[in-house]
Amino acid sequence: MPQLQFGEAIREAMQEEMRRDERVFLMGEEVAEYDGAYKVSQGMLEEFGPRRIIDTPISELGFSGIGVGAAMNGLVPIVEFMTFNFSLVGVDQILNNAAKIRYMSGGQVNMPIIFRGPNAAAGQLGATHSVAFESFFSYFPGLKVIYASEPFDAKGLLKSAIRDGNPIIFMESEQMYGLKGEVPEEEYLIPIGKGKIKREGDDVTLVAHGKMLHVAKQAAEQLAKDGIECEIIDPRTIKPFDIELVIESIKKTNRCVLVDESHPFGGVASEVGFLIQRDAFDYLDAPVQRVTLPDVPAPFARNLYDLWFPDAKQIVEAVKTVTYTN
Amino acid sequence: MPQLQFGEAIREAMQEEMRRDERVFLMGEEVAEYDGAYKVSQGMLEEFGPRRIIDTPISELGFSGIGVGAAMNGLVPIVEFMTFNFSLVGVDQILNNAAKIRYMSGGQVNMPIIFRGPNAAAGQLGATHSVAFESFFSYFPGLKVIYASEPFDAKGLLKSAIRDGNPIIFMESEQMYGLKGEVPEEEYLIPIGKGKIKREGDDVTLVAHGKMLHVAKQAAEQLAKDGIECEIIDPRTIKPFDIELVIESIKKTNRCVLVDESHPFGGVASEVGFLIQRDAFDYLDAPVQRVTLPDVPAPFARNLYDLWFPDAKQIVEAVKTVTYTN
Amino acid sequence: MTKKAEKSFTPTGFVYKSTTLPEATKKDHKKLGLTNDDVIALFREMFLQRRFEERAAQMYQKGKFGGFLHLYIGQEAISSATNFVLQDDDDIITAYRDHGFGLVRGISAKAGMAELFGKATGCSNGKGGSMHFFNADRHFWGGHGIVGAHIPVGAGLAFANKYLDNGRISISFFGDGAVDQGALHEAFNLAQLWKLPAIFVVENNGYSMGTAVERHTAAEIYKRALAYDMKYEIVNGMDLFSMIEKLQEVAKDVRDNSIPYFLEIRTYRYKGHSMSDPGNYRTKEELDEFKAIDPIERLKTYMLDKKVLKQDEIDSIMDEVNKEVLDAIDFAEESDFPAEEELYKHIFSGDELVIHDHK
Amino acid sequence: MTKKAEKSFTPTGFVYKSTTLPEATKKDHKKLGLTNDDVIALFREMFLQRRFEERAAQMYQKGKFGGFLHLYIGQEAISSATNFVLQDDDDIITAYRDHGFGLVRGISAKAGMAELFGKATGCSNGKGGSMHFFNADRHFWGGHGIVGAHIPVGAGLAFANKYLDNGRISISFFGDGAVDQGALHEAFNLAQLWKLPAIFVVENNGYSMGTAVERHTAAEIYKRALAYDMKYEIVNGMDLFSMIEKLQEVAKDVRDNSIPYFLEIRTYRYKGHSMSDPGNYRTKEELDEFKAIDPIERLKTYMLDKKVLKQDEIDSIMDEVNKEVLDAIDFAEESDFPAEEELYKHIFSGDELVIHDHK
Ligand SMILES: Cc1ncc(C[n+]2csc(CCOP(=O)(O)OP(=O)(O)O)c2C)c(N)n1
Ligand SMILES: Cc1ncc(C[n+]2csc(CCOP(=O)(O)OP(=O)(O)O)c2C)c(N)n1
Ligand SMILES: [Mg+2]
Ligand SMILES: [Mg+2]
Repeated sequence: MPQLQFGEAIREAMQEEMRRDERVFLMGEEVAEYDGAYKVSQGMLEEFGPRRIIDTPISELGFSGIGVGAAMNGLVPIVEFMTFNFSLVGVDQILNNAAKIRYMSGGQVNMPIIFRGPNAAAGQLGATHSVAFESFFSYFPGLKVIYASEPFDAKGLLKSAIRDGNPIIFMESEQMYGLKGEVPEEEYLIPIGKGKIKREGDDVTLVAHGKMLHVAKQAAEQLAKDGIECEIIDPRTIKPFDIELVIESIKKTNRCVLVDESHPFGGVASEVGFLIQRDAFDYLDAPVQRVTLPDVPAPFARNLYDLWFPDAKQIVEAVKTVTYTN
Repeated sequence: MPQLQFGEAIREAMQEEMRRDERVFLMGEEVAEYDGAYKVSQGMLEEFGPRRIIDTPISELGFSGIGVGAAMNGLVPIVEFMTFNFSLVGVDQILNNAAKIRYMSGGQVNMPIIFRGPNAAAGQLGATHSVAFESFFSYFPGLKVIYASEPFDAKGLLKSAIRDGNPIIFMESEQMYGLKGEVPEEEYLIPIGKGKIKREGDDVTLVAHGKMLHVAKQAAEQLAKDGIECEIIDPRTIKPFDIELVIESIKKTNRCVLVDESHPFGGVASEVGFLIQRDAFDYLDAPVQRVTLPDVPAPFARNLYDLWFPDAKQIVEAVKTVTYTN
Repeated sequence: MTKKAEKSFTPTGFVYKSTTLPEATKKDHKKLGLTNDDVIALFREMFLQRRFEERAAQMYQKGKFGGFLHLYIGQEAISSATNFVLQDDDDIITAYRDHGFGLVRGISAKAGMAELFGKATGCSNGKGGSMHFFNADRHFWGGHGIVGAHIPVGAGLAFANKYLDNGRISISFFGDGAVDQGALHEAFNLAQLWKLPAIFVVENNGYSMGTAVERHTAAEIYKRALAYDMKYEIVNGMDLFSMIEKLQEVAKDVRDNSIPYFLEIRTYRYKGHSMSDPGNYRTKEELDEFKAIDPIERLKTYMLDKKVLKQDEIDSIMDEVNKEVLDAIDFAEESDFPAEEELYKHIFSGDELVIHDHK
Repeated sequence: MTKKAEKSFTPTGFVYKSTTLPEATKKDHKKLGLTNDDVIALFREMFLQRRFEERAAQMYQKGKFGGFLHLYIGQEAISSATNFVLQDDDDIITAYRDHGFGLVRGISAKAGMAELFGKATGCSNGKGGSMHFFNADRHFWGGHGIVGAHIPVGAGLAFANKYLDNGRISISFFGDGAVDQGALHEAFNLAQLWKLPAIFVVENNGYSMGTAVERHTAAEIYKRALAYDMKYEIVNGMDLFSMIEKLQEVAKDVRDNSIPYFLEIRTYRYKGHSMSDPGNYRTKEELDEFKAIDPIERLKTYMLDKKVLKQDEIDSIMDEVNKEVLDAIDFAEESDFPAEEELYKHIFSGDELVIHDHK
């Protein structure tokens, strides 16, 4: 199977869907002439022209709102945020308009729109450029939230998202754009809302999405050396969340560590942890533990950043806590 | 002790602090000449004049940002949102500026600013006017979040907030402004971050804040008739959250129901539930249950609204679940 | 007159007059291309909006329904002129003061009243309420509650029209208070940069809730257009023919040349901001001045003068409308509330129920 | 020349010239009230900014530090003129391209370089990095990374000055890209409504990242002022004396009359947007044209012409500055990273550690 980079997988998904459906278009800052701030849309202006690949001003509120109106009126916009941090200046358009208009109209209005771009920390970019927004968007009814960790998942999920006909938050990571993985040449779709077991194991369940999947894999390898076999579940979609898959796994392992590059308060880990204790209480041999960012804005200094960002060591520790092997 | 309405208690807190400290001022839509959309600031224009009680245009982004700049430069702004729903169009100023500038400057900048106003659902106001934002703001490091349920708490906490010297989200409810309660004439402060036991009981711990405290009280009365005694904890502050008080109570009751007028995903209940299972695992005789809004935007129709909004019946059910008395 | 305290911020004190109208057009309906029947239909439609809301207010006061109720009374010439001038498939969007636009765009008095009552037969199935009337089939895109936030959405409707090259235009209405939102600025810049066929209309009725326009916005509102080299006009919104005249010109320009246009319509709302507002921030003189030029009364007088209708014909139209509204109330009362499962529907398209478990 | 595809949106294709400068002032430094020493000090300061950043870029390329690095090179006349004209206690705020303003407002080359390196001795204790230089004691309020979001904050600095009646003014700098943000509109409206003593300055350097100004904003930028009846000027930002002349006038007007003012400064950045940007969106001709009027070279020539300094005196100043910057690099290299507990400090004031448990 051909190897594609994460960014290329996303580009292919957009290209294929744009070839299939004339209503689909891409807009965002620097997506056209500059080929994308992270080169995700490279070559797309050339293929699709300036009517369908559209450079925007720094107007997140304006172009998100235009996306909403265009979606209502027959198009399928893909709105790229240079990063999701910048979506905050336009977030009302997502939370109040994209997510709610269909409901308030009693189902009259369609809202097929994708908001996509890099999410969460990507190195020493400082406090305003490093926030993970998946639980933030999941809190609001009316949005589906996808955060893929590998090129295969990214492509199949983005294609499904574009066809879904609903407002979707699709998250990427600038640090993962170069990550390679196998992606079949034939067309495929991945259903929204289905997680995937990315590693099998009997001793403990790790749940990790986005960049954290890769950190969890590292931790699992280290733990395997000590004879602890982790089962790693990548939910792939944050909302709807495939809790059944997690519960199934816990019924086998009886232990769980949640890995999340969000801040702790109300992050994905806390939601999933709540559901697990509620639905698998009798199967748990230890309380669910989480590994997240601390409740601290992103610091700039390299050493503080490294301290701040979750690493494999913390996961190993948490696993030792739930397996009482400390 | 004199009885004050909730709205009056808030007004008194602002008046006392404005008399004490010339740097404190109030701004927001209709706060001055109109005496406040909900009359919270009634009479304050007359007392303090238009320099300190300031009507703003509908410019949440602009006046929140002006508040931030004013706080940095020596003042103590109280910024009123007509409701927190409208803060979304200016929320970047809170999340990226108010919450982070001090940290990014390495502690050079002070940020004494209060953002206050009604939060969460208040009847049939529809999907865009009914959101509970406490977990949303608590997610972000750099903010303290207060949501009082009774006049006494509201006054003491708002006074503390104004003196705290940090960015604070202070939440109220338009449906509670008329609620009466005893408020002493002498000055008092309530520390931020301390919960309070509002009812003692041995059988189950209910945690409820804001409007839900009152619904929880109703449920507790009904349950008492069946011989189930609830302990009700009002955290009063959502962040920092007084988890110790909750855990102490659970060590006694071994059972817990979390009541929250937020949506479920990543709401306050999920965070608190996570902490409880982690810290009181061995004390729990049943999984923690929550009563929240469903994951549905607020509907307009009266019957759907009533179905949507958490009520005492749901709490009773949840208590029966955790006490296995169903 | 406003007294300005130099050391204070928002100018405070009494504002005698919040809006000044430009002169009304001198053209008669024939000159504007209207038949007698057109005039009659427009009169009926304006009066339907008026009566619908007068009755709605009564029902609200009787406690028949809850939530907000913002009345459009006084501004009806604007919605009627718009619907008359525009093509049926042009796209309209407005704020929460939306009953008038709903009624001119195919929402029946029944479906409108039922929506206020929160009934399943309402124009938004009872899920939107007063602020969220929708009739998507007739290109009426709501009814929006966050001030200013639908302005970019209106630009987006035009974006789709340009993208699809379908010859349609969009028109977006908002209040003077919405002018102060960043959304306006971003939408205007994008619309002008992208040459979107979009008419943006501020219905300057002198007040943003209790704040007179000169107390909440700097400079004359139409000047916002200067910032983007956008075309603009000031229009008398109390006069149906003035509205029609200007809209005909502007809609043609926007459609033919794919450009955005800004209209400042000067108008007035006779009632409070919402049902809870006694309107103490304005003078009786001001209110009377605007009532004296009420668009509906004016059209009545015009029709009599020009012998379009006789008094008894006018009366019978009004009776008919009154009955239509009373029937609508009966209809609303008798209609069922939405079924309980409706709570969970229409969040997403498709059959699938995608909601997160809240237990 | 831009080719416009009628059916498309943002104009695409090559933009030959992104900015046109107004003519430079004819006045010499004496006429503007500057002594020879003033001129020399300003030259030194401008050159310090230049050399500091040239070296910083080298260090970045050597991998000495990470994160973003946005260079101000080409725009130094603006920061130096500002600091020269304004009072020491006037308040300055800018975006992420902030090294220049930091250096003119009392951040030493050492503290600046150490901040880039993320060291505890940095001007923000290593917690802010390149985008977040701060010197609050000297009324330099940063260093902000969300485009446009500090414009209302700058208005807020002025609000406090007016409230406290302390005679100070604020000045807020932002790029041409920031003009498209709603934040600008809301801040301008409020500043004009409330008569805030605030100067708003767009440093129009022709590009928002890779997007030429005519591709991202409608109409000339200075016209934004027309929307609010705000005073405005267009200034040549490549010429120190033009900057000083205009700022003197404007600062006096703003201070004396408590009003806002909008300045469009036309300038140019010689380097890419950030270190990862090769700048392929512009022509070599354009770059050369602006390099030919480099503000530092121009001042050198001026000083020689007017015999303010001789060539060897200039050289020795430059050597001194160069050494200052090299020392700063040594200082940064040798400084310690922040202590681990610094991670948790400065979130809130007070001793108390208020962070939520993340286990
Ligand atoms: C962003 C936002 N802020 C505040 C409100 C509360 N609010 C609703 S209507 C209104 C006044 C709007 O006045 P205007 O735009 O002039 O419209 P009009 O009511 O006169 O039709 C306010 C402040 C809101 N809905 N949205
Ligand atoms: C709200 C927001 N959107 C996008 C970005 C990413 N971004 C950073 S700088 C920049 C270009 C800004 O250009 P301009 O305002 O002209 O300033 P200059 O870089 O020329 O100094 C962009 C798009 C951001 N930081 N904030
Ligand atoms: Mg108005
Ligand atoms: Mg620029």
